[in-house]
Amino acid sequence: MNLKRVDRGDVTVLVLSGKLMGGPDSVLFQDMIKDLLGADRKNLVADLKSLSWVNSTGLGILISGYSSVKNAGGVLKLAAVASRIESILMITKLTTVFETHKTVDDAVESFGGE
Amino acid sequence: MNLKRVDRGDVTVLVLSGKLMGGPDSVLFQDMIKDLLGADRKNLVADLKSLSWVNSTGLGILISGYSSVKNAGGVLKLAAVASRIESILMITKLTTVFETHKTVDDAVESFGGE
Amino acid sequence: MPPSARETLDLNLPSSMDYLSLVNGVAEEIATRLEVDEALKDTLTTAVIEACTNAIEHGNREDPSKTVKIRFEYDAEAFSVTVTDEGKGFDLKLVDDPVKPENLLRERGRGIFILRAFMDEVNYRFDPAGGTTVQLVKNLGAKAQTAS
Amino acid sequence: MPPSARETLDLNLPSSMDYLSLVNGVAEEIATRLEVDEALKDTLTTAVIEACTNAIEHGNREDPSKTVKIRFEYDAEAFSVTVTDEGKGFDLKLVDDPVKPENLLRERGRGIFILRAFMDEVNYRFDPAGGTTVQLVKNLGAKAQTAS
Ligand SMILES: Nc1ncnc2c1ncn2[C@@H]1O[C@H](COP(=O)(O)OP(=O)(O)O)[C@@H](O)[C@H]1O
Ligand SMILES: Nc1ncnc2c1ncn2[C@@H]1O[C@H](COP(=O)(O)OP(=O)(O)O)[C@@H](O)[C@H]1O
Repeated sequence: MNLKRVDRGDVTVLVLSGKLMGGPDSVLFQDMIKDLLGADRKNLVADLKSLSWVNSTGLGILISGYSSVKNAGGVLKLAAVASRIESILMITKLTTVFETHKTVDDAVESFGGE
Repeated sequence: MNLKRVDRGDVTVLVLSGKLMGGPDSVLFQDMIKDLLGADRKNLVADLKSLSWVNSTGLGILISGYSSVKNAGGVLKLAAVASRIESILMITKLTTVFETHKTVDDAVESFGGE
Repeated sequence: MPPSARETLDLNLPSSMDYLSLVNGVAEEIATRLEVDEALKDTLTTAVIEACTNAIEHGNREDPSKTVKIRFEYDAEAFSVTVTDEGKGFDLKLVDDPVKPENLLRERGRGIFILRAFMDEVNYRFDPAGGTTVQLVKNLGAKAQTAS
Repeated sequence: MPPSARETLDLNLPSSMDYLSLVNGVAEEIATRLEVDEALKDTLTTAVIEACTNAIEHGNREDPSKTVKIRFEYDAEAFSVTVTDEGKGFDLKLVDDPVKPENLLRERGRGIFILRAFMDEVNYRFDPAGGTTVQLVKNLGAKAQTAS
């Protein structure tokens, strides 16, 4: 997985690309979340448009991020989920955990504007 | 391999992409050459810019095309050969068979203008 | 064109997560050969990866000197993959249901659930002499369905 | 990171040219794991493909019920691949030199030449009971060189 950070006002968009499947991906994602929470940035959107694939370990990484952010009083939302990943989120009922938006713009706006 | 044809004046550029490695590729390429020679188009350039890989069977396909065109009184030149393919052409001394140009434009112009 | 006769492909590899991307590539190539649609291709490769992740992580404890054996068998009618590790196995009855509300926020525990949701058959065999084998089957014929 | 201990990966597949792209993918993944540069990666994958092409085409005559066995063994020092078919073998002395001027326009006959140009060792073993094995070795250590 590749991870890029884009700040939009007080919302931070995390752009994930490639394959999310555990191992080094986990450290990368957790470190990023820790940095953001340390800088008091708690409105986060994971942009999954370019994420081609995720396995159950990858789902765990997203959940771990979700929980850290929630514990810090923030929220991690998902945006632009591809259909292959959507089907895994549905089957595992994680669609009931994550607030999900069609586009990154929608997700950013859902925090109340940039 | 994918094969696309672009006519430029009385020169035809054959754009090869993907991997050239025998089997169906051979029929595809030979059919294209046959069609072109049938339409009396004998000034040909194989554009290898997007060809990622070739094996010895793929080299055979290029040579078969070269020979057919030569027998019909024309010539098949190569253009924009990537370095990984260049090294195979060098080692097999096929650089002494094929006239090779850095760019497609150079190769087209070498026939005496469009 | 999909193979007319049933074909077998074996892949034996060291037990490191680093090999998951290679396994994914092999599964994708086979799915391409079977000419399944993109959704079914995703289903098959995801299931293969989940089974291999468990064999590498739980079965062989990421010891690269231990081997994970993967056997693919397929034709136009059905896709089967058998993954064997050298581990001690586990008790299927102790595997929790990850979609129970109290389990939803757990980071792990969704692999076998995904296998069962995505594939038509999920059979475990625990060799008393050591080693766990899971066989996954997906029907590709008229009744074949994708996960979603 | 390249593996610290020598690793072995086996791939056994049906004898169809359709599998060359899968073999190419596996060879590329291993080359990536070995962290070789792009030129050396091309060298290794091309050699693997040439050896497999011969095993599928000449050894097993594209009979998909016959198996080609590929064993990769590698560490940071050396890459070795052994390709075994079920064929009758051939006489190496009868293989022509493809770069002789009179052979330059032949469509075939460059595979073994490319293997020898690209790899440090090319060893054939003809099993009297049937079956041809070619082992290719490339040194990756300090003295390692790419083809060009
Ligand atoms: N091949 C295996 N060998 C040993 N234990 C296994 C194996 N596969 C699964 N398990 C056990 O079953 C549990 C559930 O597996 P799974 O649903 O894939 O979730 P996860 O791998 O995320 O824990 C694992 O935590 C492990 O204890
Ligand atoms: N595995 C093999 N089994 C039987 N014959 C082989 C094998 N590999 C090579 N040969 C023989 O050696 C010849 C030269 O092989 P090669 O240099 O790869 O060129 P090509 O395969 O294009 O003919 C082949 O034509 C074939 O007769």
